[in-house]
Amino acid sequence: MTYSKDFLVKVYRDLAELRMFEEKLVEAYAQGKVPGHIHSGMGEEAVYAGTLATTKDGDYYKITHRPVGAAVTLGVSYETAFSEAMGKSTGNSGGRGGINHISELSKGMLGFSGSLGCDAAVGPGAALKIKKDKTDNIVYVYYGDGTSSRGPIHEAMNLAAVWKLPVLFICQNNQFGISTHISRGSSVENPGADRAAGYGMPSKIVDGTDALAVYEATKELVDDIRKGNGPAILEAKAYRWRGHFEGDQTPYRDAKITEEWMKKDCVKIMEKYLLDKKVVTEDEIKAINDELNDEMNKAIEFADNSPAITADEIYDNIYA
Amino acid sequence: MTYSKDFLVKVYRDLAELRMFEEKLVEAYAQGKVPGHIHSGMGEEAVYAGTLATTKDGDYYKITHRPVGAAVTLGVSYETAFSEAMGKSTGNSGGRGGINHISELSKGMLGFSGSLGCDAAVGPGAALKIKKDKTDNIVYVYYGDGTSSRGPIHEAMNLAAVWKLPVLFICQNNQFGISTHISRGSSVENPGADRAAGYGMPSKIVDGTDALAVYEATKELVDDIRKGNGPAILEAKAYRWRGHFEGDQTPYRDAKITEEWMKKDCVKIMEKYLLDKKVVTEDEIKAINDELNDEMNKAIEFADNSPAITADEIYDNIYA
Amino acid sequence: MLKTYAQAIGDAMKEEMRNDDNVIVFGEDVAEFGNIFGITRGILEEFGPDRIKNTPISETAIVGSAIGAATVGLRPCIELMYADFALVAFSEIYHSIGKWRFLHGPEYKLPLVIRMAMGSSFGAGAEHSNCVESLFMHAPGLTIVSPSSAYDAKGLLKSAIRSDNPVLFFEHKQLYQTKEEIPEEEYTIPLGVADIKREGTDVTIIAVSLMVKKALEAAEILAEKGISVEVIDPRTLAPFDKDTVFESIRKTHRVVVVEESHKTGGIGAELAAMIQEEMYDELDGPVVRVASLDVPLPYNIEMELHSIPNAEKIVTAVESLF
Amino acid sequence: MLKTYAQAIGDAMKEEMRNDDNVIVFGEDVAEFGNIFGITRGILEEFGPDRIKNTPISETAIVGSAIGAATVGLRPCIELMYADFALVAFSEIYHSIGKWRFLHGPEYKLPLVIRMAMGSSFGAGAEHSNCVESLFMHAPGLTIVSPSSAYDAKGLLKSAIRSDNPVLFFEHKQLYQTKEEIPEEEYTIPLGVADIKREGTDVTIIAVSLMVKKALEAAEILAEKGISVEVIDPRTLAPFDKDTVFESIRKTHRVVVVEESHKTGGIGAELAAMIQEEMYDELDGPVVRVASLDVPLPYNIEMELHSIPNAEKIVTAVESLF
Ligand SMILES: Cc1ncc(C[n+]2csc(CCOP(=O)(O)OP(=O)(O)O)c2C)c(N)n1
Ligand SMILES: Cc1ncc(C[n+]2csc(CCOP(=O)(O)OP(=O)(O)O)c2C)c(N)n1
Ligand SMILES: [Mg+2]
Ligand SMILES: [Mg+2]
Repeated sequence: MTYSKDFLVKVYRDLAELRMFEEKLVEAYAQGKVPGHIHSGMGEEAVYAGTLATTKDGDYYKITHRPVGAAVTLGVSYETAFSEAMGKSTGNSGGRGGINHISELSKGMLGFSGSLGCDAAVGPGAALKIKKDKTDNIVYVYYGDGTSSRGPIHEAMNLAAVWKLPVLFICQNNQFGISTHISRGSSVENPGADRAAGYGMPSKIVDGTDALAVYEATKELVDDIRKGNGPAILEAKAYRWRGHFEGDQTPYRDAKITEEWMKKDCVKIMEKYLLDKKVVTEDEIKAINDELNDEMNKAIEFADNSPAITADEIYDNIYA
Repeated sequence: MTYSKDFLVKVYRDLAELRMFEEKLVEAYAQGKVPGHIHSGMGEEAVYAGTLATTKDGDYYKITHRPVGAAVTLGVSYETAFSEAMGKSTGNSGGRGGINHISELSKGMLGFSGSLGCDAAVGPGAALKIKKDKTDNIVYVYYGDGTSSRGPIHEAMNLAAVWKLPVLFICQNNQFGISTHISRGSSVENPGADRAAGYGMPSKIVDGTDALAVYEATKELVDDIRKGNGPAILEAKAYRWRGHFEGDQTPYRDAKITEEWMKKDCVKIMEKYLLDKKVVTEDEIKAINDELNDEMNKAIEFADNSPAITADEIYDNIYA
Repeated sequence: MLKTYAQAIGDAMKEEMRNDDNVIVFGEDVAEFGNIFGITRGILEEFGPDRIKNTPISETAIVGSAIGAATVGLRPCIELMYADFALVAFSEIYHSIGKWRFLHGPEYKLPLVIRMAMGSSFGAGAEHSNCVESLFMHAPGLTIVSPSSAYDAKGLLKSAIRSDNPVLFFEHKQLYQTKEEIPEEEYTIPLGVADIKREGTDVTIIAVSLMVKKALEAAEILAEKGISVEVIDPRTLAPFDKDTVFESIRKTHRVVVVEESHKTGGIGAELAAMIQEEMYDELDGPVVRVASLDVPLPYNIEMELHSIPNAEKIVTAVESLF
Repeated sequence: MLKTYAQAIGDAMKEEMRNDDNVIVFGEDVAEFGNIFGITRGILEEFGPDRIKNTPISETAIVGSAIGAATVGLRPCIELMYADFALVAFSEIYHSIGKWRFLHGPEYKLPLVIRMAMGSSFGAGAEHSNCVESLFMHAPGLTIVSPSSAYDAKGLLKSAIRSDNPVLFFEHKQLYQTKEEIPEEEYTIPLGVADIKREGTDVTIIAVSLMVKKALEAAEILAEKGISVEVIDPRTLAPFDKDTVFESIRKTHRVVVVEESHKTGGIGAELAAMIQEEMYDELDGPVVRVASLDVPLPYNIEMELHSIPNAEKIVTAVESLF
């Protein structure tokens, strides 16, 4: 495929932005600014950058706990995202929901659930609205390799397929559900793609460290879905670089394998591609990253200086 | 395959017994002797008669609400079964559980759940005991075509496959879940077999009105499971002759198709086979049926004359 | 017009579907079959297959997709058949629905209704007879409606469908065929407002769903014995109309709560605890609970009837307060 | 020896696994990783992969297979990680486990334990912090244990594993690292027996799990103010030890219930309702509840702390009774 410079730079920027967001989050967490647990998605950014290069206005998204930075790829402001992660009133839910609920409806985000898989059918549900409106929009539903074993995933896929809904299920196969390797969590090698036939859906498996490969595979499936041909599954293989949560020393896996995977750095791969093909210069790369760095630092400062909600306000968003 | 007379007569007897049990149940229900709802399994008897011809001592079973008479095929006495169906103290749970819980542990029955699918993993659980004991026993887990869409079915199958447990899942595809044809309840034509590959399991589809065909297909899968090769799925296609429950006038389906299916009467098919091959005489057939009829009538009378438990006794079987 | 509770519910759905084409219906066997109790009959014919759909047997997907649909502006009025099956989608209802707005921010609202048929019905057994409202009362964010009559059911369901908040709507199987006069003209009943089903001065009975009928029977018997009973139907269990109840207690000083769920941890647990905590000085005795026994509901019909409340048990409970 | 609550639980499992080779352990991340809190560390090494297994992320299958295993004579001691996730297997626990024996007859028993980590833990948020014991108290047939100390946790878990009845075992995350002297020699604590954690004469505080610690703090403060507090830890919520509680009430005539779940429909709802119903004449005031606010637990830590009970709130509640 041939790409425009704009397109390639946008994909690169999305990758760099997501990586940086994840880095800043880890840093803020280490500084004690972020409560609870975070789940770093470093190493898996291309799954989002690649798939989300296929979207159009009016599409909907159901993301996951890893990487939550995907919210900024979808357009949530850094201020909002970091504020929510830091539990501040300036976050999208005012710090009520927190790190796993950085979500903005105006950006097409449907929200997500801390009980894995319980939100899988939210995608098919939103797709009913698309069907009613007779647009060619679609819903992107992300889920992990580990989560593929949960019942609601099965129910959501079957429902989407029976009703021929415009939904793309994206299995982010980072090979682990906490400490459990996918070979012990799933009965098949490809917990996304190998199940597609069982719902009469098409599927593709793609290298989740190569954003353009992800884009191309997604595009094929998405074009088909937009035509009204019903749901599909994309499985993207990547690797979780860090522990499941910060502090996890990953005693359950071979550090050498992790090192190998870290060489397949999706941001670097894209950077190299852009430089090799002379799409951008080193300076341009640096400018992009500097700008991101600046803006994110400002956003973190903003979040840091934002207040928490007050005791009375915790009742505010329960009933509409 | 060649069969001994004993074997063939046993399969025939199981079919005739199950059919008659279901007939008597419908009759007793019409007479107001059975509370709640019953789900007649007429037309589907060969699925049980055929699969259960492959069992050996020490195997376990998780049956379904249709036909509950499968409990007698597994050895529960007519007295116990009818008593439970009629809510009497002489039933297995003393009429506490009722029609959908006719179950005897000493016959290998694991019990079942009125919330469809919630009992699917009970089979894999029992299989852990078989593994511990290192026998070549297996667990038979039955479920309906409609139930195939429930999440716990997915979780149970994946677990059984990951742990390579000796479980045969039997999808009783009678083409309907209440009023919903399988084409609207499932995204694939064969909701049992078409999903097997998604768990790395072998599978077979068989005509569920032909007891010997069911037996042969089951036997192949079961032999493999007993060798330690892990779980499998058998899908048997039959048709629900009567309404979902008594009183259901089946406005949602074409009576002509029902008539066609009723010509494929699994009991008559087996009877004809036995007579054509001269395995038995008409007199022998009659003798078998007369004996069944006699015994069941006596059992119903016994149940009829049995008392209900008393108010104090309802607390008895809550805690061990 | 005289209508059954079942018809009143069906009518409410149809009227709201005419009012607003964002209202859609899905669930198991709701389309051609018109639901296993006949409630949704006629909807398919009038509104077509885009507005009412049979689902697979997939309760988590039914509830989950209602969340998604409601998030983006549809108004799903879904059904889970038996209320017992709400438990297979418990996390979706308890964690997701109840907390969706709180967790994601005020842009998010969930205008959805989950209809369920509950209660004992002569041998349906321990997994098809449960009254589970109390389990959901513990969840912040839910509106819980449990109507006791055809008139109320219609007016409350219409309000539920119009509500921008998620509503659990519990229908009692034994009420489906009960009839009541329903006005020709449109009406709604506000959520969160209790109704005094009978006025009285000596004791307040708070009764829910079918138990309102039993309480009214008991009130008749007690009237003959010279005890004047006020029967209050909360209609909405969450949010709960304390005002109406407290006003009654200020008059009667005695309270009995009647419900069909198990006694331990039931509706009466919360109401008794709350009332004695907030109205202690007004009470002349304990808040007494009449509820189902703490046993799985037995299949045998005699034992089933023995396990659930009836007028006689209510009379005894009331008399214990004098 | 001084042991943490976490170690005490791990020790109980290991001892029982040594005692009886039918005891098996499975759940998410319990094997190599030793569970996300380190509780099951060392079990894989000692007992091997046939006795302890990681499962897929499949809570209904975890619970469902425990039912099957227990039915045929194994004694599974399984885990669901966060107690919040019990809600995704709610039907399996509530309908199936609680009713299995009742429904199928006395041949059937379910010697199984479900371990879960519950409670607030500094920003874990609304879906990883819930205390959900009260939801299960409504279910007939379950035994519910919620220990407040390392010593109790060990003795109770050993009894739970030996019990022929299904037990839900709730562990509080904030207690995991608390230490207590644990005897070298084997001991068990019977299920269904409350423990008086502090004797007193003026008021009875019934406190559950971590709230026992908060209640003891409050008792100290109140002692200085001249109020003598008796703190009772029920340890087992079902079956509930009424005797110990009632005896205390006969002495103090005042009761406060402290729990971490939401107030509405929580543990205190049942206990307050039951106590005022059965001990009305002994009470000098209402049974007062101290519980978490009826809001999804906020992520922001200040707001989280604001939402749950602490010693100060308990002191205020007790003082309201004088
Ligand atoms: C229903 C449920 N069970 C368990 C968990 C705990 N949990 C949180 S993340 C996680 C692993 C998920 O694995 P995967 O889906 O592969 O996503 P990843 O974390 O690898 O991105 C688990 C088990 C949960 N949140 N919800
Ligand atoms: C979780 C759950 N949802 C719905 C029901 C109601 N229900 C009872 S039988 C049935 C149809 C089941 O279809 P299938 O699995 O094909 O079995 P069949 O009745 O055809 O034998 C349904 C929906 C139930 N019992 N449990
Ligand atoms: Mg993963
Ligand atoms: Mg069927």
